[in-house]
Amino acid sequence: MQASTLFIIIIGLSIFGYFMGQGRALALAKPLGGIRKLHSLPSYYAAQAALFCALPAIVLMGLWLIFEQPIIDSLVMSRVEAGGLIESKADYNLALNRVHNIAAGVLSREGQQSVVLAAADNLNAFRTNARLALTLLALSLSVAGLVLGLRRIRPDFRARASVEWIMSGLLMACALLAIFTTLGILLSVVFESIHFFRSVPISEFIFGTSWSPQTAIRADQVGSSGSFGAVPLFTGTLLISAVAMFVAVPVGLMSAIYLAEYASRRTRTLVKPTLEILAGIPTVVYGFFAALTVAPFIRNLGESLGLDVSSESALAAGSVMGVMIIPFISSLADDVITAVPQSMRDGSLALGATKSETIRKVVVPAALPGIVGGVLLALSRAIGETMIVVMAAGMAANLTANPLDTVTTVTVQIVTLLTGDQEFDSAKTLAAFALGLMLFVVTLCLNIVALRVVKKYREQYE
Amino acid sequence: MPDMKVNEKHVTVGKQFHDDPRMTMRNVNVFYGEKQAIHDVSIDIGKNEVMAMIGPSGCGKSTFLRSLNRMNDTVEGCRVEGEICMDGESLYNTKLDVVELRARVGMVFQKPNPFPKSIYENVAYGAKIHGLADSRIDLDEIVENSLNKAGLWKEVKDRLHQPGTGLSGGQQQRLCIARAIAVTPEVILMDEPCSALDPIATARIEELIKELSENFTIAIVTHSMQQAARVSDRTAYFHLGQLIEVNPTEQVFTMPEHELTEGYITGRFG
Amino acid sequence: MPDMKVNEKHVTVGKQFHDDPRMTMRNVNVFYGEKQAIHDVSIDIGKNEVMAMIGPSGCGKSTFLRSLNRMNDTVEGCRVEGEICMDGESLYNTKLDVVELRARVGMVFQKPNPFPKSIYENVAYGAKIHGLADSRIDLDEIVENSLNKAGLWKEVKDRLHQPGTGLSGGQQQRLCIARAIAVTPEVILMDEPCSALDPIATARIEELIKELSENFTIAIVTHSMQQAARVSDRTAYFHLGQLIEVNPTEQVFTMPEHELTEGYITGRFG
Amino acid sequence: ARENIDIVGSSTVYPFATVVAERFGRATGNPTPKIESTGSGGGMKLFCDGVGLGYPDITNASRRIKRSEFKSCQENGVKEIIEVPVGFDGIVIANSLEAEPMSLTRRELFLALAAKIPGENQGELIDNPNKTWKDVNPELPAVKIEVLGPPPTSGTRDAFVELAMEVGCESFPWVKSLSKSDKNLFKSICHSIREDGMYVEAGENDNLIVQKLQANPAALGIFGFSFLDQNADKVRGSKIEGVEPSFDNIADKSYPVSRPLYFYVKKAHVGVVPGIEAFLHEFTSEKAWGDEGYLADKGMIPLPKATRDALSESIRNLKVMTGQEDLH
Amino acid sequence: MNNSAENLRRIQKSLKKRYFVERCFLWSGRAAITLGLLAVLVLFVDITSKGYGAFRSTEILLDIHYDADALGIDNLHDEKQLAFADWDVLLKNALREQFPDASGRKERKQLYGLVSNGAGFDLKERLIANPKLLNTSEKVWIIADDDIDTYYKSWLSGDPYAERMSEKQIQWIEVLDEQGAIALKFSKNLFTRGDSREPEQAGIWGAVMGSLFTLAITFCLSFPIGVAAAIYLEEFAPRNRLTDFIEVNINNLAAVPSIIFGLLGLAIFINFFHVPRSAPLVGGLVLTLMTLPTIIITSRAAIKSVPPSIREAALGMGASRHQVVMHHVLPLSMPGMLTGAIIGMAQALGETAPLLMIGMVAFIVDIPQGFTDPATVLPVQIFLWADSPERAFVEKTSAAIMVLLSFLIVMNMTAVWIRKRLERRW
Ligand SMILES: Nc1ncnc2c1ncn2[C@@H]1O[C@H](COP(=O)(O)OP(=O)(O)OP(=O)(O)O)[C@@H](O)[C@H]1O
Ligand SMILES: Nc1ncnc2c1ncn2[C@@H]1O[C@H](COP(=O)(O)OP(=O)(O)OP(=O)(O)O)[C@@H](O)[C@H]1O
Ligand SMILES: [Mg+2]
Ligand SMILES: [Mg+2]
Ligand SMILES: O=P([O-])([O-])[O-]
Repeated sequence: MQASTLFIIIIGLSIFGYFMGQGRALALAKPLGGIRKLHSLPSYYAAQAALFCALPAIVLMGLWLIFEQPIIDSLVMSRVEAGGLIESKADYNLALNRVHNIAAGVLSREGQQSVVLAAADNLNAFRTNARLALTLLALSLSVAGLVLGLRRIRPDFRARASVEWIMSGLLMACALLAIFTTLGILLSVVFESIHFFRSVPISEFIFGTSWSPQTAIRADQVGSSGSFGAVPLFTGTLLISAVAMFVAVPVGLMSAIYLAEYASRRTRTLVKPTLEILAGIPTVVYGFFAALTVAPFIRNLGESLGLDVSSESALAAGSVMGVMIIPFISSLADDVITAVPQSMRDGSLALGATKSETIRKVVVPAALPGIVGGVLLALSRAIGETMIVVMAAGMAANLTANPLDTVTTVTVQIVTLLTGDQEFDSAKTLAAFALGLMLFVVTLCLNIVALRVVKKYREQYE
Repeated sequence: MPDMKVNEKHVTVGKQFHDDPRMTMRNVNVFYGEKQAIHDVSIDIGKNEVMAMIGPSGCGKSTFLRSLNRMNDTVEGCRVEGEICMDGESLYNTKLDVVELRARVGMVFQKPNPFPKSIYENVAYGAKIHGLADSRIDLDEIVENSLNKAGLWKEVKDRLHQPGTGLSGGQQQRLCIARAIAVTPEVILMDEPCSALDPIATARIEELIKELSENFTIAIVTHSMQQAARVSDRTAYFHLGQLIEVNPTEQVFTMPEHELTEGYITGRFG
Repeated sequence: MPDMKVNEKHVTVGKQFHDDPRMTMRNVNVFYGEKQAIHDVSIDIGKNEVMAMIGPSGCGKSTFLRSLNRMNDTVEGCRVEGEICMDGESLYNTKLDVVELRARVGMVFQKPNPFPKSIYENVAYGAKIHGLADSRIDLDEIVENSLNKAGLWKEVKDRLHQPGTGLSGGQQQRLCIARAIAVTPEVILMDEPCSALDPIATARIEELIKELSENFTIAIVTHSMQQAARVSDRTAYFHLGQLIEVNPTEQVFTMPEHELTEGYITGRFG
Repeated sequence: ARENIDIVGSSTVYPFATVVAERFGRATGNPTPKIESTGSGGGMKLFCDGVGLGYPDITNASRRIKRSEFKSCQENGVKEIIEVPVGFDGIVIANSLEAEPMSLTRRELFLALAAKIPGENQGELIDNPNKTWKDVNPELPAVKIEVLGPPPTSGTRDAFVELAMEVGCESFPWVKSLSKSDKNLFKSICHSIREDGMYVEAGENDNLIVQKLQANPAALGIFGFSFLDQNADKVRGSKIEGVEPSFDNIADKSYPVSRPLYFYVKKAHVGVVPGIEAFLHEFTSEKAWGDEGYLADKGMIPLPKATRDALSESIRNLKVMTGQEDLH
Repeated sequence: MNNSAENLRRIQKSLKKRYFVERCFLWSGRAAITLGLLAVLVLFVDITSKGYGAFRSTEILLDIHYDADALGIDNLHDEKQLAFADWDVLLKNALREQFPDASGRKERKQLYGLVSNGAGFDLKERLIANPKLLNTSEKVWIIADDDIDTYYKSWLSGDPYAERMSEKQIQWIEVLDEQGAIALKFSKNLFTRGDSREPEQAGIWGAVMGSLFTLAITFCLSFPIGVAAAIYLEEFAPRNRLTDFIEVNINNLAAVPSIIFGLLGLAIFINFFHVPRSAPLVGGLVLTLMTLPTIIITSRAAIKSVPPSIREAALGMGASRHQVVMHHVLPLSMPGMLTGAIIGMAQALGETAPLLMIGMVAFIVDIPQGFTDPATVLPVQIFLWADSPERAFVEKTSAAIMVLLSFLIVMNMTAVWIRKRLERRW
C-alpha cells in the first residue's frame, strides 16, 4: 500500500475512533445522569482515543519510512557485495543505482550480471514485503491504540489531563524545532568555518578592515594579497540595513497608526493587504528596480546637486529594501495597536489629549512589545536579505558610512562565494561559511540586547 | 425592579432647569446602532452645582454622562441627537474644539482604567500634555496634590514609579480620580467614583466633591442614595433611558414627585 | 483612614476557627515580588457559611480572596506561602488539579470582565466546558436560570446574542455573577459583586447569596457594611495585609473586639 | 529511482545545454533532463561528490576542470570522466550605443583595470594612477574609467583575466620574464584587478549589466557574447586589437578574448541512468553544435569542423580522461 | 495647585501647537500610506507596462500539408517512427510554398527562421490528437520565432527593432501582414507549458504548479507549527533562561540569510534524509524553516496583545489553560496570526536564494505532478528568465512577475478575508 494511502487510512481510523470515543463516553454518561458525571467532556475522551489511534502509528510510519530504504539497500547489497563485485564506495553506489533502476524497469535487464538482476528482484520483493509489513504493523498499532484508547474511557478517567498532556508535548516540540534549526544551521557552517580559520587567522577575519577575496589563498599563491577582513562587510550590512530601516520604520509605523486609528474600516481592509503585497514581490524584481530605476535616479539627482554619487550606492539598495520590509512593520504594528483596549484610549481622550497624543503616549507604548517585535523582524529581514543587494549594491567592500558610496554586505558575499566558480575547498568558498557563522553570532548578540531592552520598557496593560 | 410602565410620551417632572446653567441639554437622544439608550432628555446643570444621577442599572446614566464630554464619539455606532451646550455653546458643533472641551470637562470612568504606566506618570499625564507645569517641581507638586486630594498619597508615595496597574481595585479608582482632577477641569463627570471604595476613602472623595463644588460643576452617577443625599444639590432619576424626575436632592429622597422615583427609592428601603 | 499602628507581631482576635470548616487557611503570606501583601493570616470558612471580608482599600482583601482558588498563580511575581486547604486537602499541593479546583471554587472578579463573546456564550461557557448540559435545551435552561438569578434576564433576554462587552457596567457585573453561578460551584468567592449595582439589583444579589448559602460556602468582599451585616454570618476585618479580627457579624458591627476594627466601623458612621 | 538525466554547472553553458535538453526531451520522449545553474565550481563540486543516483550525471563548465577538482573526483570514486568541449564563448567589452565606440588593446585594458601597473623604471610597481581612458592612451576619450564586470568568484572573470589582462600584462617585457622566474609575482601583477571603484563588480547577471550600461553611457561592461548578440540596439561591442566581436571573428579566433566551454559526463552513469548516451549524441550532432546548428543560433560559437569531427569520434567511444591532460 | 482659569489659559495657549502636531501627525500618516501605495503602484505599473505584451504572441497562418511521405511515417502508433520523424519538414514545405522567392541556402534558412523552433512538435501533437489529418491539408496558425515576435510587436507599435532580422524577413512579414496571415494571438503556451529555451514556447505553468506544491507544504507545516510554538512560548512555557534562549533564537533565525537555510536543507533533508533534490518537498521544507520565525514572532505579538483579564476570567471559571487558549486566546489573536501567515507565505513565495542550494534553480520542462517531481517555482523562473540573453524573455519575465503577483493576491485575499471576519476591537 502506498504510504499516503496508509496515512489517509490511519487518519480515517482515528476520526472513526473519535466518534467511537464520543459515543462511548456519552453512553457511559447516560446511566450516570448526564455528561457532568464524567470527569471530562466527551470530546476529550474522543480526542484521547483518536490520538491513541493515530499518533503511535504515524510515528512508526515516519521512522519506518526514514529507515526503510537504507536497511533494504544494505540487505540487498549484502548479496552483491558477497559476489565480489564491490571494491569501493563508488562501486557500491553504482551497483546500487543499477539495481534500483533495473528494479524500477528503467534499465533493460539485458547484459546485466546475474547477481545484479537477482538483487533487483530481491529489492522488489523486499520492498513489497516491507510495505506489507509496515501496513500490517501500522494498522495493527493503530487499531490497538484505538482499542486501548476506547477501553480507557471510564467516568473517572482524567481524559482532559491526558489529552492536554499530549498537546503540551506537541506544542513544546514545535517550539523546540527552533532550537534544532539553530543547531542544524550551526552544524552546517561550523566545520567549514573551522576549516577556514585554519588558513585565515580568526583575528584577521574579525578585525581586518580589508576584504578582497580576488586573489585567493591558493597553494600556488603564497603571500599574495588576498585578504579576508570582514569588518567592511559588516559595516556595509549595517549601512544598508540602516538606510532600509530609515525608510521602513517611519513609513511602516505611520501607516500602521494611520490604518489602526484614523482610517475608516473600509480603507483599512483595502490598504493593509495592498501594502502586504510589497512583502511578496520577488526580491529579484526589487533588485532590478533598485539597479535600473532607483540607482540611476539617485545618481543623477546627486550629480545635479554636485554630489559624487556612486552608481551602485548603498542608498539605492537600502531604500528599495526599505520599501520591501514596510509591511513587516505596518501589518504587525497595526495588529497590535488595534488590540490595545479601547478603555486605554478613552482614559487619555477624556483628559483632553488629542488623538495623536493618545496614540503617541498611551497606545503606542502599550503596544510597544509587539511593535518592537515587528521592527526587529524587519531589521532581521534587512540583514538577511540577499537578492536586492546582489543586484543593486555591488561587491566593492568599502569601509564607509556614506550612503552615497557603494558597499557590499555579508549576504552578497556569501551568495557569490557559494555560487561562484570556485574550487570547493578554497578559502574563498569556506569564507562563506565563516561569514554565515559570524553573522549568526552578531545577530544573536543584537537579539539578546534587544530582548533586554524590550523587557525593560514593557508596559503590560490590563 | 418594579415593572412599572413608562408612559409612551413621557414628561420629565420636577425642576429640570436652572437659572444659571453651565450645561444645558435639550431633547437629547442617544443611540447605539439601532437601539436607543437615551430618550429625549432635557436638563440643566447649574454653575457650582453637584448633580447626582441615579437609576437602575442599565438605564443610561453612563451613556448620558459620556455624551456630556463627547466621549461617546469613541464608541462605534453611537449617535447623539439633540442639543448639548456648555456656557451656551453647543458641544456637537463641528467647530467646537473637542480637546479643549474634554480638558474643561473631566471624566472619571465607571471601570477604573489606569494607563500601563507608573503611578506618577498616570497622574502627571494630563498636566504634561496640556503644559500645566513649567518645571519638574511643579509637576511633582501637581502629582502630590492630586493624589492627596484623592486620598491615595499615603498609600502610594513610596511606590510612585511602580505601574498603576499593580494597584488594588479601590486604589486604581482613586488613581483615576487623581488623574482627572490634576488638570483642574471646570466640570467633572464622575461615573460611580466610589463603587470600589471603603467608607473612609469614600468619605475622602465626598469631601473632595464638596470642596470642588465651590468652584466647579459636578455630575455624579451613583448607586448609593446616601451618597447622593450627602453630596448633591439636585438629583436626577433615570429610568429605561428616560429622565423621570429632577428635583432638589432633599425632595427626591423625602417626597418624590413621580411614582417611578418613589418606587425606586422605597424599593431600596423596603 | 486613622493612622493606627499595627503591632509588629500581631495576633488575630476573635473566632477565627470553625467547627465544620470547608476551607482552612493557616499562616498564609502572599507576596508581590518583594512586597508582602498578606501577613500571616489564619482563618476558617465553615460549610454553608457566608464570610464577609471588609477593610480599607488596598488592605489585601482581593489578594487573599484570589489565593483561595489559586487565581494568584496567573499574576507574575506573586507568591503564596502557608497552608490553604479545602475539605482538608491542600490547594497548593502540586498533585491538585487546579482546573478542578477552580470549577469547585467559583469567582466573581472586582472589575467585571465579560468575554468578548455574546451574552449567551458568556453564561454558557462554564456549563459547556464542564459538560453540565447534555443538550441545547439544558444549556438554554442553565443560561436563563443563571441570568434570572443574577437579575439580568429581563434586561437582556432580547439581546442574548449581542456582545457581553456592550452592556452597562452594572449589567456586566451581573453577567459575571450569572456566569460564575452557572457552573454551580461549591464555594463562591465574590469580590465586591455589588459595587456597580443599584439598590434593587443589589437586593437581588443579596437574596441570591442567601439562597446559595443554604448549600454552599461563600466568601464576599464588600465595602458596604450594611451589606456585610445583611448577608454574612461572620465578618473578617483586614488591615494592611493583616487579619485583625474575625467574629460573628453581629458582634463586629456592635461591639468589635479590636480597636482597629472599631476605628474602621465608627469612622464610617462618624 | 531517478529516470531523468541530472545536469548541473556553469551558468554560461546553461543556455546552450538547456536547448539541447529540450530538443532531446521533445524528440525522443525521454524525460527532459533537469539542468541546474550552479556555476562551474559549484557544479564541479556536486559532480565530484560521488557516483550514484543522488549525484548529477553531467556538469557544465565554462573552463576546463582543474587538477584539484579532478583529484577530488577520483578520490570520491568518480573515476571515469568524459570531457566534451562544445564550443566557444566570446567575452565582450561593450558600452551603450549612445556613447562613443571604443577600440581597445589588451595592454590598454590592463593599464586601465590592473590594481598595480609597472612604473617608469624596470621592476617598479605603482598603484594604478589612471583615472580616465585618456590617461591610458591619449587617443582615447577623456571619460572616467568605469567598467562593470563579474566578481572574482565568477568563471567569466577568470577567463577575462587570463585572456585579456594577462596578455596585456605580458606586453611589459620584464613582467613577461617573471612568468618564468617568479610565477607568483607574475600572477599577482597580472591577475589583480583594481578595487578603487573604477572596476565595478556587478554580479553574474549579464542582462543586468547590459541594462546598467544603457542607463549609464559612460560605463563599459564585460559579459558574454550572446548578450551582445541579443541587445544590439542597446550596446555595442568594443573592438579589441582592432577586431570587432562578431560571430565570425570569434569563430575564426581573430577576436582574441574567447574561451572554450565544456561539459563532463560520468561514464559510470551511462547505462545506469537512461538516455545519457543519446543526450551526448544529440549535443554533439552537427544539427546542434555545427556551424549552422541551433546552438550557433543561440549564440554559441562552434568549434572548428575538424575538431568537432575528431571529438565526436572519441565521444562515440566514450573515451575517458586519463589524468595526463594539461590541467591547471 | 494652579487654579482652573490659569490652567485653561495655558491649555488654550498650548492648543495651537498641539493641533499643529496633530495635523503633522495625521499628514505624516497619510504621507506614509501614500508612499507605500505609491510604491505598490509604481512597481505594478512598471511590471505591467513591460509584461502585458507577453500575453499575446505572434502567429503565422500557414497551409500545412501533413505529408506522410515527407514525414516518413506510415503508422501513427509507432513510437519509434514518431520519434525519428522530421516534423519541421511540414513547416518548411509550407513556408517554401508560401514564399517561393526564397532561394539559396541562406535565404531558406532565414525563411524557416520565421516560425518557432518547436512548432514542428506542436504539429506532431496536433496530428496525434487527430490522426485523420494525415495526408490532408489545413490552415494552421503557427507560432512565430521570438525574433519575429519581437520585431512584429515593435513594428506594430511603430518603432521596429530590426537588428536580428534580415531584409528578406522584413519583406516577408510585410507580405504576410497584407494577407492578414500574421497576427497577435493570446499566448496559450504561457499558461500551459513548462520552461523552454525558446521564448515563444516557454510557459510558467510548471513554475506555478511548483510554487503551488511547495507553498502547500510550507503552509501546512509552518502555520500550525509556528502557531503552536508561539502558543507554547507565550502561554505555557515557564519564564526562565531556556525560554529566553528559545525566544532569542527564534528572533535570530529571522535574520539568518535565506541562503543559509538552503545550506541547512541541503545537509539535512537531501544528504541525510535523502529527500530528492529539486523537489517541491524539499523546497517546502526549507521554506518552512525560513518562514517559521516570521510566523512565530507575529503570532507571539498577537497573543501578547490579548488582555490578561480575559484569561483570568476564563481561568476563574475553571477552564484549563488549554481551554483558555483554544476558546479565547486563539480566536482573539487569529487575525494577527494570519497577518504573520500572509507575510511569511508572501516571503516564501518570492524567495529564490535558498532554492539555489537545493537544486530548484533549474531548467525543468515537464510539469511537476507531485511533491517529489523535479520542479521550479515562480521567482526562480523569473530569476532564470531575467538572466536569459533572448530579448523576448524580457517581457516574459514581466509577465511571469504579473502571474506571481496574481498568485500572491489570490493567496492573500483568502487570508485577508478570513482575517477580516475574525477581527474585532474590545
Ligand atoms: N499585581 C500586583 N503587583 C504589585 N502589587 C499589587 C498587585 N496587586 C495588588 N497589589 C498591592 O497589594 C496590596 C493589596 O491589594 P488588593 O488588591 O488585595 O487590595 P484590596 O484589599 O482588594 O483593595 P480594594 O478594596 O481597593 O480592591 C495593595 O497595596 C496593592 O497595591
Ligand atoms: N457599546 C454599547 N453598545 C450597545 N449597547 C450599549 C453599549 N453601551 C451600553 N449599551 C446599552 O445601553 C443601555 C444604557 O447603558 P449605560 O451604560 O448607559 O447604563 P448605566 O445606566 O450606566 O448602567 P450601570 O449602572 O449598570 O452602569 C444599556 O441597556 C446597555 O446595555
Ligand atoms: Mg454605567
Ligand atoms: Mg480589591
Ligand atoms: O557560471 P560560470 O562558471 O560560467 O561563470
